Amino acid sequence: MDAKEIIARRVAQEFKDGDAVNLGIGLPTMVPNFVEEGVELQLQSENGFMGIGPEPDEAHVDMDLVNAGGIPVTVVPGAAFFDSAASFGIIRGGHLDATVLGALQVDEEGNLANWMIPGKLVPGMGGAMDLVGGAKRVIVAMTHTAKGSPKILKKCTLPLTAAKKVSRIVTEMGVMDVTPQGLLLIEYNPEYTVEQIQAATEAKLTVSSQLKKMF
Amino acid sequence: MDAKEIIARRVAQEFKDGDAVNLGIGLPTMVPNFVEEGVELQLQSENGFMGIGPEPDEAHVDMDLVNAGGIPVTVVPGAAFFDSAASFGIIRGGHLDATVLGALQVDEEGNLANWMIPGKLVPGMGGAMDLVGGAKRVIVAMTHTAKGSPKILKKCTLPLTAAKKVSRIVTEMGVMDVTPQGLLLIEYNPEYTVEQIQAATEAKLTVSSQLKKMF
Amino acid sequence: MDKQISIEEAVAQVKDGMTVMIGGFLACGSPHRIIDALVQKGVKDLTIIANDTGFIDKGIGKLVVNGQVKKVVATHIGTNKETGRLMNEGKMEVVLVPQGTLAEQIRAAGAGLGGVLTPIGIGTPVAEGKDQLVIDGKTYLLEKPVKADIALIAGTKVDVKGNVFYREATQNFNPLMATAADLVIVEAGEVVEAGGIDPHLVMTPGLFVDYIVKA
Amino acid sequence: MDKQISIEEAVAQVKDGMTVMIGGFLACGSPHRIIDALVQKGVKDLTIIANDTGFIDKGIGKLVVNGQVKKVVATHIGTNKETGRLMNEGKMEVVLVPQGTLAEQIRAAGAGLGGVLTPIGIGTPVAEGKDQLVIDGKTYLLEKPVKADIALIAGTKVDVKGNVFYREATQNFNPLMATAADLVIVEAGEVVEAGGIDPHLVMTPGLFVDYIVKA
Repeated sequence: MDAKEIIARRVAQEFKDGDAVNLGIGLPTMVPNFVEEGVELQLQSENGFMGIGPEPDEAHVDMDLVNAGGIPVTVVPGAAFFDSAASFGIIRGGHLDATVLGALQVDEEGNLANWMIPGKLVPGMGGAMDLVGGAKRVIVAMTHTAKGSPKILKKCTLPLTAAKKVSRIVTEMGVMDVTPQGLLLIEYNPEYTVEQIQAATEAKLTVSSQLKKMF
Repeated sequence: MDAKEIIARRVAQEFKDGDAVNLGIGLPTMVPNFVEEGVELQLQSENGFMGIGPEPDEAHVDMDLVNAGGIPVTVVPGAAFFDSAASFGIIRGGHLDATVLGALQVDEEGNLANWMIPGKLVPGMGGAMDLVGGAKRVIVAMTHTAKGSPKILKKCTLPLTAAKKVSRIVTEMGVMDVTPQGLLLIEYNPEYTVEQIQAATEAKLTVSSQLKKMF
Repeated sequence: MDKQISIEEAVAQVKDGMTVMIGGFLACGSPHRIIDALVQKGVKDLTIIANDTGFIDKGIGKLVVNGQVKKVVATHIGTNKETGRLMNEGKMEVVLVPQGTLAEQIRAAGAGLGGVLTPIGIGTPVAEGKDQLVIDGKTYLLEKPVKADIALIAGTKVDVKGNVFYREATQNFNPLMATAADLVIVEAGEVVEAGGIDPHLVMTPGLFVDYIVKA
Repeated sequence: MDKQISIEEAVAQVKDGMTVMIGGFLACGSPHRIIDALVQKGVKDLTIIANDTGFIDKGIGKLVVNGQVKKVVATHIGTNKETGRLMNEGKMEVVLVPQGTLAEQIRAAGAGLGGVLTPIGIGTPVAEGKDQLVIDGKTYLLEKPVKADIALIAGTKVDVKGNVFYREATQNFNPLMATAADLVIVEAGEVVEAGGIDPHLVMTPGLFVDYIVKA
């Protein structure tokens, strides 16, 4: 099981039946493959619908029906189409149970940076600022480090996507909650020791008294 | 021809084909009966649609389709239904070419009062404040006096519906425009003399050099 | 995730003293069965937010007549003499709001916005005691978001996921209220399976709806 | 009141230096035929307001690649490398806006509101230089309305009155932009008679649309 699959599998456990969720581009879109039997998520596509279904086979590609990454999808029975103002009313208004996004950096205060590297890469925030600012829970799903460098920092150095909004961080090494006292390691991947996880993390990790294995 | 019909006939001349118009309850709803051949108005019902059609006969009454006065109506081909926010987006956003409303009082500055008589009658403003504030043109359509008392005043004494928004006043006696210099009488009903019209009006009327007959 | 409940379960959610939004426009598009059950149950001291107070024998008016309402926030009360009488006798508080403003205030609450900046009401009693902002040379009133403990709405057709289709003019405030309350109950003219409503015709996405009651 | 014009007449409306809104999300729901004609015509110094700048060979991106754009207001430019290059070389101004904010700014302009009070962007570069208001203890950014000289939108089905139906995810910014420009041109996948669209499926009422061009 590669890192991405570990992360997606673990994030999939965060949800209960009926949760309304927006999944960021990339790794987060793998999450629905791993939700348990009986849990049906209401997946939002911020470009304008609730009820994302599986990707279509080539014969059923419909370019009027793409997700926020521009990739053709389908909708499940009971979907709903709407415009961008309604879509972000859902997001900003706190009607999503959770959003799952990747990050360039996240820090011990729950700050998140994932939309630009000044002078280098400026793709824009798209819907990320609204999603992080508006969803009831913000789950960061990412590999623990980037080319060996920590992404979980004491303080983000890149321009923020939103301040103090991250609830939980899921990586291939473990699961960390953002608390008023900083980051709390609540689960770990038994392939790593707590010391190894801390070594890959710039922020100080407090180890939960109920620490358990991710799997 | 009674006073109301005179007024409605004259107001009907204000429009060109395709104009989007909201007609207040009462007298204004008579206007469409008098628009000339070839002029089709887009009539808004602020409770949620464009394209009001004629009243249905009894067999076709549908209580899901009522106008803002709660009276069953029909819709024309090419109508559109929407919610109250969209409806007042149209109104407040300046997308109506005109609104036609009655008034308790109107004054020489274009102020309008038509929603309450303190301590006596307080029906509420409904959509009137938005309509008067938002429409491109506000046409007051009313009888010139109330039981002999002037309704066209130097200054409204009742709480305002909106300040300085009235464009034109149409009564059974004449047609007056609100200008920076006060009220300009541009048309008169030949059944009255200009002196009689002024006598029935508290505000000073300036007589247009192009004064003409209403009919 | 079955959202269907009985009428008894529905009215049990409404407790004395709660703030309750009720959809409809002059009783068109109101949840009549729930209103009748609330009258029967006798829950009291309610604050009602609605376009109007209907009629003495129809719609929201029944709650007013039955003395169950402490306060009304509405745009128009003229069709229910009892509302005016209780207001004038000081037995019920009435706050009158321009219709477009009330629609936006409810929308703002649902969409996570801090308020509404509207030109409507400037120079009228509506502006009294409220902050005004000058933006690019034009003056706007700051109107605060309006939310409720419960929204009671009515839909023509509702699927089991809570997606709602409103027919003709029954939409009005219903879709807005569905976004702005802690708990949302829809009275359904018809309940259908997921997929039973064309996703283009869904006017309230199911994620906003907590419970469904058959009308 | 025939709103249908030729593609030549449509692009003739777009003049050098104009501010132009263009609908679509990653080229889904964009007016492709009008864009291509604008590229051919070579109109220049445009300010483009759109969700994104599409791709180098598809959608709005073609105008960027062809050097016709002076300034872009968008939420995301990552799918068109040319936008980033021109920005970094100082040859084109780019203003990045959170997606929900841009949607509300356009809606506010169309709905006659003075601005948008949003919590999104606080603590990020988006907030720099903008007014902040504290309302009931929470801080909001004041984002100004966004309007344009022309909106170029795309609809799946349009009736001769200008009523527009958007299929699936093609809605996105199109209905918002239709409310916020001095002139609105819709590129119609199909043009039908008045009454050819179910009034419940009209997502842009015809009064917003000035001209129709067949795709």
